[in-house]
Amino acid sequence: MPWSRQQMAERLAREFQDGWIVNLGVGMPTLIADVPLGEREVIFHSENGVIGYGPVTPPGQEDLHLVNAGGQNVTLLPGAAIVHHADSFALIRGGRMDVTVMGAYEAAANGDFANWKVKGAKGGGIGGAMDLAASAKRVFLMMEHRTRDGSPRLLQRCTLPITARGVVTLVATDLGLFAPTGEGFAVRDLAPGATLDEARAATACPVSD
Amino acid sequence: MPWSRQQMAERLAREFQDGWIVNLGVGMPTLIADVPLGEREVIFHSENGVIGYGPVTPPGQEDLHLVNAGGQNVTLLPGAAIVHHADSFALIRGGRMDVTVMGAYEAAANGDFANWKVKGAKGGGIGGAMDLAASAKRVFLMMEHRTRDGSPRLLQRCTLPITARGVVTLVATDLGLFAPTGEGFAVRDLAPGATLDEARAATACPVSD
Amino acid sequence: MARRSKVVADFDAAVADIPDGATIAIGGFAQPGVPFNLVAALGRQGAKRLTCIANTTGGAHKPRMPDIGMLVENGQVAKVVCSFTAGTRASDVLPFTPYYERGEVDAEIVPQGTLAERLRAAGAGIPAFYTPTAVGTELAEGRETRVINGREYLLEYALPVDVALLRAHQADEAGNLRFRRSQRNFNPLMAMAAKLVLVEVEQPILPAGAIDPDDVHTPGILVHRLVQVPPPPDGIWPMKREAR
Amino acid sequence: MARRSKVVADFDAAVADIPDGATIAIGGFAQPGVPFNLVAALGRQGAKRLTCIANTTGGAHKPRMPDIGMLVENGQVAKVVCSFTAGTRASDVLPFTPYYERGEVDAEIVPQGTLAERLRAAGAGIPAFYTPTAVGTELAEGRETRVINGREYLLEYALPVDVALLRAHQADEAGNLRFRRSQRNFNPLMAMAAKLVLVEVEQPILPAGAIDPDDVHTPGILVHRLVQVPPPPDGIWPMKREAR
Repeated sequence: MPWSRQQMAERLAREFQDGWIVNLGVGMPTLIADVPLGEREVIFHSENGVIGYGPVTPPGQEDLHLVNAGGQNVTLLPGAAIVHHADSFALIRGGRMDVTVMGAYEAAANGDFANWKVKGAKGGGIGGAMDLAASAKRVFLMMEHRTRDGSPRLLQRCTLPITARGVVTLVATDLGLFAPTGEGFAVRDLAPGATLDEARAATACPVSD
Repeated sequence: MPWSRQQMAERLAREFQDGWIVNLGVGMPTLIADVPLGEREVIFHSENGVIGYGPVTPPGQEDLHLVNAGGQNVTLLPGAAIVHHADSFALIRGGRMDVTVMGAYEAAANGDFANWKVKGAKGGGIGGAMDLAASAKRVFLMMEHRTRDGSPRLLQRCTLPITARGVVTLVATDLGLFAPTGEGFAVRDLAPGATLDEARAATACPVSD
Repeated sequence: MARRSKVVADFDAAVADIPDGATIAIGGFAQPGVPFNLVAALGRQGAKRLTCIANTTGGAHKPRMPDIGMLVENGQVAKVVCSFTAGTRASDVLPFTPYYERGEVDAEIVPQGTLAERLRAAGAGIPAFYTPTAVGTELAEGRETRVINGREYLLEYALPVDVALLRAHQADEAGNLRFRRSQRNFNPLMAMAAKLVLVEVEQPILPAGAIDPDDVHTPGILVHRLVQVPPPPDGIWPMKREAR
Repeated sequence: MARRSKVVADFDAAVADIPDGATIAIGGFAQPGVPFNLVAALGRQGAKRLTCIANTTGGAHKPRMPDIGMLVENGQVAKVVCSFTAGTRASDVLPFTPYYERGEVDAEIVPQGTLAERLRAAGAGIPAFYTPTAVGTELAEGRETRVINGREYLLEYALPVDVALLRAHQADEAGNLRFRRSQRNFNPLMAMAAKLVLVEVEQPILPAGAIDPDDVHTPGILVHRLVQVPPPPDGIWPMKREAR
C-alpha cells in the first residue's frame, strides 16, 4: 500500500517541531495545513505575506481577499499578521522559515532538486520556490516516486534545470520518506508494505537502509 | 538690515511650488513649517517617517509620540501617514523629495556643502543629511553668511568634510539668496539694505549679479 | 495637504495617457489585489509595445479575469517580467504561452522574492543588491555573483516602473491606501517603484484624514489617481475560482 | 498559534541572558520609541564589550533619559554604530564624547538612511547593496563604489544584530506589535535584523487575535519577549524636553 498524498502530508508533519515557522508551497503541500499536530504548535507562512493561517475555508464562507500560496481561500488563526511581498520574502531570505515544503519533479542524491521547468518547455513557474529553497532552514519535498511512465524521480543528478543546489533535507514519496546522502538516498521510513528492494528498483541511485 | 532666520525661512518658502514634497532638517529649517504659503500646498516630510506634518504643537498639547527631525513635538495634518525609517529613506533615496532644506557650516561654488563635522572634531552628526543631499531633487541651505569670527562660509571649495558633491541649489543667508554657479555664487535676492559689494566682501569666491 | 482630491472619473480616464512602450506593473497574487478594472481599461485604451510586470501572466484558472494574457492576446505586449511564465502544472497552457512560444512576446522569468525586492529597490533608490536566490541555477548562468561571508550571492538590479496599476480596499482623497488581507502582496512595492500610480479602490473613497496615519499601508505621496470600483456588473470583483 | 504567551515578568528577566560581546540595537528617534526601561535594565545587568546600534548615543537634551551614553559611562560598551557620534550643535558635548576622544570606545558613523537600510538588509537576507548616499564624502574613502546607469554608488553591507531592544505602543501575546506615530522609526527594522527581540510595551498586552492582522506593524514571529511598562515612577516614559 503506497502512501496517499494525505499520508505523505501526515508523515512530513510528524517531523515538525513545536514552535516552527512552516512555509507550504503550491499543490500537495497545502494538505499539511489541515494535519492535526497534537500538542505541537507551528505557524504557517504563505509567500504572499500571510503569517498564521489555518485550514481551507469551508465552502460558502470564503473570504475572497485571502488566499494561500496555492490560491486557495484559507482562514486566519488568532495572532495572524499580513505583510507585503517584500517583507514576506525578507522573512524567507532572512532565515525565518524552519522548513519549506514543496512539490518537485526531481530530487537528487546531492540535495539538488528541480520543480520549476519541465523538459522542452519555453518558460516555467518559479514562484517563490527559488527564494524558499535557498534560504529556508530545511527543505522538505512531497512528490510521486516515479513519473507517470514509471521513470524514477529520485536521481543521482537532476536532469531538469534545478531550483537550488544541495538544499533538500527530506523527500516524502508514495513509497516512503528519504534523505539525500550525497551518494544516494537513505530510507527514513517506508510506506506500509513497501520494501527496500521496491524503493531501490524505483530509484536511479543507491538507496541505503 | 540683514534677514532674520524667520525672513530666510520665508524667502526659501517662496521658492516652493504647489504640490511639492518638502523635507525640513534640524535647526533653522524647522521654522519653514510655520510659514504661510497662500494658495500653494506642500507636504512636509520628516526623515523619521512622518509625512504630512504641520506646525509645532502649542505648549501643553504635545503628543510625546510625535516629533519632527529636530525632536520638536509637531501636529499632523489631514492625510498624514507614518512609515518606518527604511520606508522613509526609500522615499528620500527614491527621489520623492522635491526639496530638502538644511543647515550648513559651509557651501561651495561647485555645489558641495558641509554640515556634519566641525574642524578637529572626532565624530560628527550626519543624521539623514547625506541621504537627503544625495537624492533630493533640490538642496536648499539656510545658514549665516559668516562665522562668528567673521570668516566667510560661502567658499570656492569646502574646507570641512563634505556632505555631498555638487548638489546645492540655493543658499539663503542673512545677506540674501544665492545660487552656486561653478565659479562662484549668483545673487538671486538681497536682504533689504544689503549690497552686492557687501555680499562680495563676505564671500570667499566670486559673487555675480 | 488635503485640498486636492486624487479621485478621477473612471477607469478609462485613469489610463488615458499611458503611452506606447511604457513599463506597467500590475498588482495582485492569485485574485486578491489584482486591478481587474484598470487592466480591462488598459485593454480598451490600446497602448502598444508594453512591458508588463506581475507575478503571473494569468489565465490558469476559471473564471478568466482580466490579466496580462488578455493584453497579450490584444497585441499590446512586447515583454513580460513574471515569476511564472508557464502554469504551475505541466498540463497548463496559459493564454500567454503560444505567443511566447512563437516568439511574438519576450519574457524575463524572475523568482518571486527577487521580483518583489527589485521593485522595492527601484522605489528605494537602491540600484542593485545581492541575493542568495537562484545561485547555482540556470537563471544565474553568465551573471555576476559574489562571495560574501563565505556564501555565494547573485547581483540583481532594481526594476523601475512607469505606471503601476493597483487595487486597494480603502483610500482617502490624499491617496493613502489600505489593503485587506492578502490583497496587499505586490501592491505597496509597485507603488514605490512607479512614476505614475493608478489605484482602483473597493470602498467609497474617504476624505483625507479618515484613515489613521498609523494605519496607512501605502502613503498618499506615492499615489496619483484613484477610481472607486462600482458594484458588479459595472465593476469587476474577485470571484470564486472553479475547482480543477 | 496563540497558546504560548511571550510576556515575561519584568525588564530584568527580559535582558538576563544577554552575553558579553553582544551586538545590541536600540530603537527610537529622539524620545519616541526608545526602550528606556530595557536600556536601564541592561545597565543593571552589566553585560560588557557590547556593540550598540542606535540613531544617536544620546544625552544631548534634558531631562537625561537612559541611552547608549549611560551604558558607555557604565563601562559596558566597546563600540557604537550611529548616525550621530557628536551632537547636532558644535557646542554639544555628549556623555559619549570624552570616552570616544580618549579612545576607550570605538565608533562607526553611518548615514541614517544607510543605517536603516543596512538593518533591513540584515533581516531580509540581503548581504550587501548599493546606495548613492555618502558617495564623494570622507565616509566613502577607500571603499568600493560602482557606476550603475551612469551614477556612482557605494557598496554597503548588512548590519546583523544579536539583540534588539524596542518600544511599542501595543502588542498581543503572539508578539505582534503596533507603534504609535513617530515611535515606529527604526523599531520594525531592528526587529527584522535581530536574532532575539525584546519589547517594552506601553499598553496592557492583548490576547492573540486582538490586533487585526491588517494592522500589525511588526509580525509576532520576529518577537521573542514582551514586558508591559508600568506607570511612572516604576516605568520610564517619554518626558517633555527642556528648551535650550
